[in-house]
Amino acid sequence: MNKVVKDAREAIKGIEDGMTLMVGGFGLSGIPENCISALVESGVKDLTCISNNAGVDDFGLGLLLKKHQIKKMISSYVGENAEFERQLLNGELEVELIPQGTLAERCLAGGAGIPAFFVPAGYGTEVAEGKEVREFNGKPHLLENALTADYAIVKAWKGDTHGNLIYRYTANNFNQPMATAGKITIAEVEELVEAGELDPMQIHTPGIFVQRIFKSTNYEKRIERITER
Amino acid sequence: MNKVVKDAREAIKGIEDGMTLMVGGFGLSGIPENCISALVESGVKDLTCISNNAGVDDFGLGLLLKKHQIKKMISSYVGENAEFERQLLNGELEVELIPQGTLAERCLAGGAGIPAFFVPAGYGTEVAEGKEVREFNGKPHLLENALTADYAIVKAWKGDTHGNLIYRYTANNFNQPMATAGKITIAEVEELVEAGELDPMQIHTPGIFVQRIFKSTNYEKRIERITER
Amino acid sequence: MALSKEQIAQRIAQELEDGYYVNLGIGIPTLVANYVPEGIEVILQSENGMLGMGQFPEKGKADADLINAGKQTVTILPGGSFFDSAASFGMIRGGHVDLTVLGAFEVTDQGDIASWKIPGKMVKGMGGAMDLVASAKNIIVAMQHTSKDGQSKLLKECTLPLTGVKCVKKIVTDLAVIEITDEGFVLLERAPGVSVEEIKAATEGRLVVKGEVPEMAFS
Amino acid sequence: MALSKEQIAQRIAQELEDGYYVNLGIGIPTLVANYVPEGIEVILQSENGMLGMGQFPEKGKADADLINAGKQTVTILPGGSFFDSAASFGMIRGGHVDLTVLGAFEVTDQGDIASWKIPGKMVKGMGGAMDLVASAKNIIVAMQHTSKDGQSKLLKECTLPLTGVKCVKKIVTDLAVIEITDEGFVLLERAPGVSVEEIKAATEGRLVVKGEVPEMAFS
Repeated sequence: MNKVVKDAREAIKGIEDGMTLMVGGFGLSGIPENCISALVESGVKDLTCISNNAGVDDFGLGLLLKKHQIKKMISSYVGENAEFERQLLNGELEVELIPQGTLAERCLAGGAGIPAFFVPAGYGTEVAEGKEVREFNGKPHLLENALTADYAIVKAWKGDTHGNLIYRYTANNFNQPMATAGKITIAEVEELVEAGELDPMQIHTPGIFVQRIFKSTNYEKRIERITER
Repeated sequence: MNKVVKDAREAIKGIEDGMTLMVGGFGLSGIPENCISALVESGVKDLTCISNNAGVDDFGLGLLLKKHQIKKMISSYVGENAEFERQLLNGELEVELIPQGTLAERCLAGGAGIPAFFVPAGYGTEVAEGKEVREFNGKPHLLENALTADYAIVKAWKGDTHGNLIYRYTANNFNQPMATAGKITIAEVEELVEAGELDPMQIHTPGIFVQRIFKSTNYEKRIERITER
Repeated sequence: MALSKEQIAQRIAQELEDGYYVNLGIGIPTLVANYVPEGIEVILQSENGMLGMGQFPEKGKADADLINAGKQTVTILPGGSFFDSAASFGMIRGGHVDLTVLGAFEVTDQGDIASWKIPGKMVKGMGGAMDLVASAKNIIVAMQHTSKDGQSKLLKECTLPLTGVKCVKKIVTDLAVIEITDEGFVLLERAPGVSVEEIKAATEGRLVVKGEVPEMAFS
Repeated sequence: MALSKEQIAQRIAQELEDGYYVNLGIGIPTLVANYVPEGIEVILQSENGMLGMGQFPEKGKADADLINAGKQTVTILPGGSFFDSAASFGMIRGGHVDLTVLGAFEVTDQGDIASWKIPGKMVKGMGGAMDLVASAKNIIVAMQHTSKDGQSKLLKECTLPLTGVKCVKKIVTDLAVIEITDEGFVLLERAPGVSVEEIKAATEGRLVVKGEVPEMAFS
C-alpha cells in the first residue's frame, strides 16, 4: 500500500477536462493551494468545481476562474470575487448556489452512501424549485441529493502515510466532509508523518477515504480580512 | 452556565415512566454504568430504550430488563442476554430490531435536524415492511426516519465543564451520535476537567449537545470476551 | 431618535440568557457580542466550524486557520471546540443553537425574510443564511426600519428573493422592537423619542399596537 | 476432502489485494486475518469503530475500551484510527470498504442471503449484517456447503428471513469456490479431492459447471 506521492503535479494525475472536483476550504482558509496551482499549470478545463467559495480574484479558485478552466461552480457563497461576478453576468460561467449547510451535508451523504435526505433549508425559496417537498412534524422540507466528485482535493494540517488526516482550527470546514466524497481523494498536508505517529483517537479523516497524499510546500495562507484588537 | 451535576442520581432527575432514552455503548463497552445503576435504583419504568445492545443478564441494560423497567427495546443486536430472550418470547417486552448502521444514522439524523433519509440496508427484508422504497442509481433504498429521545445518556472518557467530550478507543461507538439526539443529554465521564483543558481540535462531542455532566465512579468496565494472544 | 447600529446591537443583547449558544451574522449582529450583559455567559457559534468564538486576536497574532464565518481572524475561548462544516450545520439544523441574530433586506409581517440576493445587482450567494433561518427556534433580525431613500423594509410581501418563509420571530430596528405573531408586526418597544406614529409611517406591513408602547431602556 | 474452517479462511485470503480495506465478520471470516499473503498489506475495519484492527492483546493487556465487533478484546495497528458507529457505517455504506467477508445460513443462486434469524429459535438481531451486505461492492460468504444433517445451504430460495437480496458475489465453502452470476452458482474451484458430482449433489440451487474445474491451490 502506497498512498504517498511526490508533489501536487503527481497528485492531480488523471484529472481530465470536464471532470467534477470537490475543493475544500472556507474562503481562503484551508484551501489546497498546491493542487490549485498544479491545476492552473496543467491547463485542464471545463471543470465543475464544488466548493463553498470561489476564492478571490487572484487567489484560490479565482486562479482557475481567471484562466477560464471552470465551466460550472457549485457553491454557497461566491462574493469577494469580481472576476467571478463578471463571468457569471456575461454567461461565461454556470453557477449553482446551494445553502451552505445543505452543501456540506450533500457531500457527507455522498461519502456515506446516503443518496438523498430531507432538510428544511430553502423551502419556499428559489432553491426549492424542482425539488420534492414533504412535511415532517408540521414543517416542510426539501429532498436533497448526495454529491460526489471524480476527485476530492483537500488540505489538512497533519497527515500520515496511511492517509489519516488532522485539520487545524477552522481550516477543517469543508475539507472533512469532502474528503469522504471523492472517487479519488487527494490530500495535501503541511506535515506528513509515518503511520503510527498520529493519535488514532484524534484522526478527523480516517485513511480509508484518502487515495493520495503529499507534503505541501510554500504555503501563502493568505488572510481575507485581518482583524486585530 | 452550569452543566456539572454531583452524581448519577442528580443527573437522571426528570426521567419519568414511559420516556424514551438513548443509551450509548456497544456490547458492554462504553456504557454509562453509573446512570444505569441510578435508573435501576430510581425504579422508573415503562422505558423505551434505544441502544445497540441490551447488555448481558446481570450487567448493562440487562439490569433494567431484569427489573422489568423496560417496555420496549430499539436495538440492532440483543444476543448474549437470556433474560431478554425469555421476556421477548413471553411477550413481556416489545422489540424493534434495526440494522446497526441505520440505527446509528437515525440517531445522527435526529441530532442534525434531518427528519428522513434513504439507505440501501434492509431492502427486500422484513426491515423494509411499511417503508417507502425508492431507486437511486438503479439500486433500491428505504426511507428511514430520524430518532430522538427525551434523554440521551452517554459515557465518555474525558469531559469538561462546558460539556465537551472525548471518547476512548472503541468506547466511542454509539455515544457520539446519540449525544446529539437527546432533548436532554447526560454525560458521565471518567475524568472531568475545567473548560480550556481539552484541546479544542480533539473534541468528539462539542458541549452544545450536552446539558448535564458528572464525574463517574466505581467503573467495573466488564469485558464480554477476553481474548488474548 | 433612531438608534445607532451599536444601540440596535445593545438592545438585542438584552435578549441573551445565561448559557445560550448564539450564532451572530455579519454586520450589526456581530456587534451584539460587545454588549453581553454582566453575569451572563453566552457561547458564540461560527458556522464555519467553531464554538466559543472569542474576540479579534492581538496585533500580530492573526492566524489564517482561525477565522469566523465573515472571514475575519478571531480567537477561541476556553471550552470552545472546532469541527467541520457538516457538523456545524448539524448543530444549527438540529435546533441546538438557542438564538440566531442576522441582518435582512426585507421582512414581512408573516415572518418571511429576504436577505441574500438583489437580482441583477448582487450574486454573492446565500451562504448559511437559508440553513439558519429554516432551522433556528429563535431568530432575531437586526436591520434598519427603512432604506436610505425612506422605503419601508417591514413589508406585507417581500419584493426580493426569499431566504426563508414564516421564520422570523422578532425584529430590532433603529426605530422599534417588534414581535411577529399571527396578527402581524406587534410593536413591543419604541426607540427613545420615536413616536408610534413615526413607526406606523415607516412600516408597510400590518403593524399591531396594543395599549401603551414603552420606550426601550438602556442601562 | 472437505476443507477445514482454517482452509476456507486460507482460500478466502487469496482474494486479498494490497491496500484493501476489509471487514471480516464473526466466525470463519475472522480467521482470514491469519492468512494474509506475504507482501500484502490489508487494513481491517471493525464496524464498532476502528480501522487497523490488530491481533488479540498480550496476556494481561486486554482493555474493555478496545474491542471488535464480536466483542473480543483486540489491539490497533500503527496507522489505525477510531471513530463512532455512524462514521463507521458511513464508510461501509459509502463503498469505501473493498471487501466484506461474512458467514451465512443460506445463500441463493441470485445472491440473496439469510444470516440473522431463525424464527422461533433465535432472536439476536441483524447487527451490522444488513448494512454490510446492502452496501459492499464485493462480498464473499464463508460457509459450510451443507447443514449438519446434509441439507444444502446453497439454494434456489432462502427458507429463512433474508439479510439482503442479490448482493453476494462469491462463496467459499468447505467444498467449492463459487461465483454468483446471472446464470446462477458458477463453480470456479473444487476442494482438493472433491468431485464436481459431490458438489452438484450438495447444491440445491442452479449450479453452472463450465469445462474443467480446477482444484483449489494452497501454498
